Amino acid sequence: MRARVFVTLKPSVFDPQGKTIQDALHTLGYAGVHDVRQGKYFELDLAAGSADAARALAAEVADKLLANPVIESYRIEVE
Amino acid sequence: MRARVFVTLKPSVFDPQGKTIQDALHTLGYAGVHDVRQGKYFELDLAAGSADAARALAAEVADKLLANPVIESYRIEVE
Amino acid sequence: MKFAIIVFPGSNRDEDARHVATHVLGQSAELVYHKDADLHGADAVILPGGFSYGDYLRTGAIARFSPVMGAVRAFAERGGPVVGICNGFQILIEAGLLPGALLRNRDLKFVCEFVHLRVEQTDTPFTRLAQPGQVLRMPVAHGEGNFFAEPDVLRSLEANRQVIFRYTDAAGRATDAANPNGSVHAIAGICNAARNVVGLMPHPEDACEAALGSTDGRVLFESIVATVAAGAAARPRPAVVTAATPRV
Amino acid sequence: MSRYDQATLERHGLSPEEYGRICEMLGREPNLTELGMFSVMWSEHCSYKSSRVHLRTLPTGGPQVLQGPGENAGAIDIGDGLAAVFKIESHNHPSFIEPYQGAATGVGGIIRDIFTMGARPVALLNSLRFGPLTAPLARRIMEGVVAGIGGYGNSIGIPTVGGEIAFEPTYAGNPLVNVFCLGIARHEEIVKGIATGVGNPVYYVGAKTGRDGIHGATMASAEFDDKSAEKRPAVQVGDPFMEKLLLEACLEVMKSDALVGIQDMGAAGLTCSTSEMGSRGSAGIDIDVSRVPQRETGMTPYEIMLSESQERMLLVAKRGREAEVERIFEKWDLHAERIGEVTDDGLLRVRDHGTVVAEIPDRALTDEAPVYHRPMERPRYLDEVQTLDPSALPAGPAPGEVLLALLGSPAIASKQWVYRQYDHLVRADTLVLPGMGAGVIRVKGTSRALAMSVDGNGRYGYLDPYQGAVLAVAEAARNVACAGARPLGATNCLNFGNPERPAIMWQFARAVEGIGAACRALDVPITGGNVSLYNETDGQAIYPTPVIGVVGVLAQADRVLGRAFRAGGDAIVLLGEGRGEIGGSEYLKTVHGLVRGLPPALDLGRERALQDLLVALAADRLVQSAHDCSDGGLAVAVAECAFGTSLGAEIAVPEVALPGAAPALACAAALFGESASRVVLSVAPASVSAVLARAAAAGVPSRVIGRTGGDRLRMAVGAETILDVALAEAERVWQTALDACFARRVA
Ligand SMILES: Nc1ncnc2c1ncn2[C@@H]1O[C@H](COP(=O)(O)OP(=O)(O)O)[C@@H](O)[C@H]1O
Ligand SMILES: [Mg+2]
Repeated sequence: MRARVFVTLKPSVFDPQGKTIQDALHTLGYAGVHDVRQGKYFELDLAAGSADAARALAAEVADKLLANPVIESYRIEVE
Repeated sequence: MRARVFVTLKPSVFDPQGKTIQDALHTLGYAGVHDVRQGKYFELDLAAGSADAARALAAEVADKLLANPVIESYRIEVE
Repeated sequence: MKFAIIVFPGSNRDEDARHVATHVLGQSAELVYHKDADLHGADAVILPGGFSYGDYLRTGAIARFSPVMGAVRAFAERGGPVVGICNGFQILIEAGLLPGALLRNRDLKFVCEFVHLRVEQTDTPFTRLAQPGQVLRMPVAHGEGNFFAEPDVLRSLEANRQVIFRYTDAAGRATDAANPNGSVHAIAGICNAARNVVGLMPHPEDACEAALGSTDGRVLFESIVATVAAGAAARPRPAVVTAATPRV
Repeated sequence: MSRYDQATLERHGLSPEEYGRICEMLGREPNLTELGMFSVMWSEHCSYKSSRVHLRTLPTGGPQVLQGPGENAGAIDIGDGLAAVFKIESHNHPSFIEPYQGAATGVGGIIRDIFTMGARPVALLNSLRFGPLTAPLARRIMEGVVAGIGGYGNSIGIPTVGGEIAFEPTYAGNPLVNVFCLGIARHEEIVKGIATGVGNPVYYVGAKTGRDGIHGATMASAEFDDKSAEKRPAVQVGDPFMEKLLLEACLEVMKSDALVGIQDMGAAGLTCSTSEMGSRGSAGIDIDVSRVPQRETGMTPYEIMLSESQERMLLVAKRGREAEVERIFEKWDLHAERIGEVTDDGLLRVRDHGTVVAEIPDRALTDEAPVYHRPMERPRYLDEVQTLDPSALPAGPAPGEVLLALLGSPAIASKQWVYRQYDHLVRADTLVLPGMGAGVIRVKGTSRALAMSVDGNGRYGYLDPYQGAVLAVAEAARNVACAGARPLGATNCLNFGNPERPAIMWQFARAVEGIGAACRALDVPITGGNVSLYNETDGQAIYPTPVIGVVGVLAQADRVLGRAFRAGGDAIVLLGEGRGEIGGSEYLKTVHGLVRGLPPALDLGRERALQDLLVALAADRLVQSAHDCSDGGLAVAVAECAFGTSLGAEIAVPEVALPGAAPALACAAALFGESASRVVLSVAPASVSAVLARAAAAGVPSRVIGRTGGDRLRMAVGAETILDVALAEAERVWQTALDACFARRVA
């Protein structure tokens, strides 16, 4: 099964990459892009019997490794 | 409106980061994680009148700045 | 005395640290491979700079699971002096031995240059021979050294005098221009609540010989030697309870 | 009648004649896998078919040479039983297609070439050429290339201690990315890329093989055109972490004495490494591609043999020592896969699950690849561009303005924006920081230091390919000598256009002649290098750009010299003579918008005397600093010596004769002309007479032209002070110019 994990910086954490992209977009004339936040995206190919099992495994892996809870939060989607 | 852009390496392009994470997970005992691919994830806050307009703007921005078309492809979701 | 210098896959300033420990300080040092679960009787531990696991995912994120980290943690809990330099600092943070996080540099670029640091606290095994307020010149070389902590964590770090080094100009003023990476409060290095675990982004090990442009890093390594000689490292220290809850 | 149509052969870059030769060598028609293998090995990139006859003329010998061209890298003796192993390589085309990854994998490739030889890589340099930074594309390429070089070198922990960058419109659609790596080994530790010993196991280790880079080698040998977009999937992603593991594991295996030979898989991948190792050892190699670790499913033998996946090594171990070798790789989390063995039949035999799918004499792919004597013709443009009539030039702006304009031109401006992104200090050996002259590292465990420099000037090459090459060798060696090091050996990267055009081939041949003459005269034999041809966009070739890397040794590391002034009140001494040569100069380009004239003259005998003198003066501690005059001439050189020191300078130089020119132009020529073989020294007052006497004895012109100190740069030609600017202002212009180019984008 496939799980997707989206890791984003918590809102309180400064995001230098998002900020730089936003500035660059404004320079390029995209004033309509109000805010940009950059995160990480993982596609996991999992051995799991059910969507729930896949979600649980992905969450465990995200807690353990993929996200740093001090600065990041994550969201999981299972296909 | 909010658009999400997922940027991933094209399937044929080697993803050393995903590979290294996968190896680490195996070492940690997660044999059930068969494959990991890492990508980038952007949340854009856009001024757009419709979902279609938001999608078009996000695509333009992705083409221009967020994705490197030589090695990456992207997907957009509009909320 | 004997230093243990931990070699993770991707460590690259391990030899620099060993060179200082042995050739500059005349002490003994052993490179301890990360798969080793034992510190071989070392008196102090250095987690060196580099790109452990390529710094893929997040700096230090994978290295913290190495077998040797159990021994490092136990050594730290016994009060042994542990210092993480650059990638070593990042690993200590990911391992929860130090609070906060290290984000990408403000301008998103790797930065290698000489900077100035002000020594804020001298009651750590790494700074005991330095003068309070002393300004040291040494290089930084990193892409992710932008120290961040949530406001409450930051407050407790300051309140408990856990900020050990700040980026300043040569005159000791913490200006924006003197901050190479955007670190909050110009923080260049911190210690844990028990004060025996120190992490910093700059590289004192590359600033210990006149031929390399600065000898200011020596005082930090000499402090460790003095600490060990004083037997302080062996004595358990009272744990200080703080608001900073390190990640485990 | 061939089993392949014209289009298939063309796609493989093979001419009908070449195909005929292949059939002759095999005694049959090749199958498709074999055709692919010939295609990559006979590509210009791998076979050097156009350049070989010329490269043969280069001086490659000398008592200091431990390994000349032909191996993965050259080696010279640096004393104390140690060798410096070094080479330069280009990654131009990949860096245009994907700047970050192209440059990063270029660095990865050259590092592998060095540790393949048993040497620990300890320093990197790079030589870069881009279009003018006024164009967004040029900025994007440069930003990506610099980040890519840093991204790879920083991660693996090898300091990038120097390099050079120039900007010309000719490189806008074809940037040059030449990377140099140097390693150190004990003499007896040098390992070769050789396969011997029937039955010895052949191992594959490193990253898994994917479809990336297939046809990469042929791509590098084809001109760019609008269709190059279609080849884009050929981009490879570098994995410096994998390479760091490979580096440590390979060096450990080499120490074990269980190894026969080793080679990296670069261009032409498995095909190149197997056939080259076999032919060097006069042996055969028998491998089974089904045992090659694969990243993708369904790969054909053709794809596996041609893949250019990065971070892979091929090695031959001693039979019976397999377990030892495998254990070392396991320690570093690498898995060494046994894919075949050495045979005695001189054949490269490729199997797939046991079935033979290709069988080619390995020499047919390597030594017996075609060699061409391509037609040559002196290009017609030369007559036109070599003429320069000074009397037709306007006087130009005031010298003070000229100096500031030159200091603010990206070619001359501080490169800190670049090298700040490179870890130039890791390993704790860097004695001279980037931007201060040659890169200098100490050799731990000895009293020695190594100095190295890469140089080349495309404008000079364009105006006179022979002279451009001579000047490049001389400048690289002079930079090394300015650090106080004796130049001992050289490597070269030859960046040219399409060799099938006689004018380009003529440029190439002349440049090689120039390199040969200069290397002979300066006693810096060529120990290796790289040729990059087909550097063209839409039929327009780049300036002929030979880039030379020179390596030298300082017996006493503590005698090393930098370019910066050290004390106020020191004498400024000029070695060599200014003749007001402005042909091809930065002055002529920046101020008058011209790339014309003849490059500066150079007397190789005098150049040699100058360099010998520099080494002796440094060894005897007679000078405080040394800096050669190059882009921007004497005025820029003096300004650069002052930067970072808070010490100004006051100099006066003689007038030069520039027939027909306005007097103001002649003055400018005296300050900004680029006459070769000149060095600016600062000398403590007590040593001045000794320095002048030593110079006189060596036959090197010398004179005190001024003194250090004050807060201005003041320059006189003849009796008249014609330039007087505040040091702080000059330094600000120089220091901020490059940052400003890149700030423009976001601001
Ligand atoms: N310009 C040159 N001058 C001298 N030797 C050269 C030159 N170009 C290439 N060589 C030599 O030819 C051999 C093959 O070079 P190359 O194909 O670049 O090696 P590889 O691809 O294995 O790194 C090397 O030994 C190299 O040093
Ligand atoms: Mg090679």
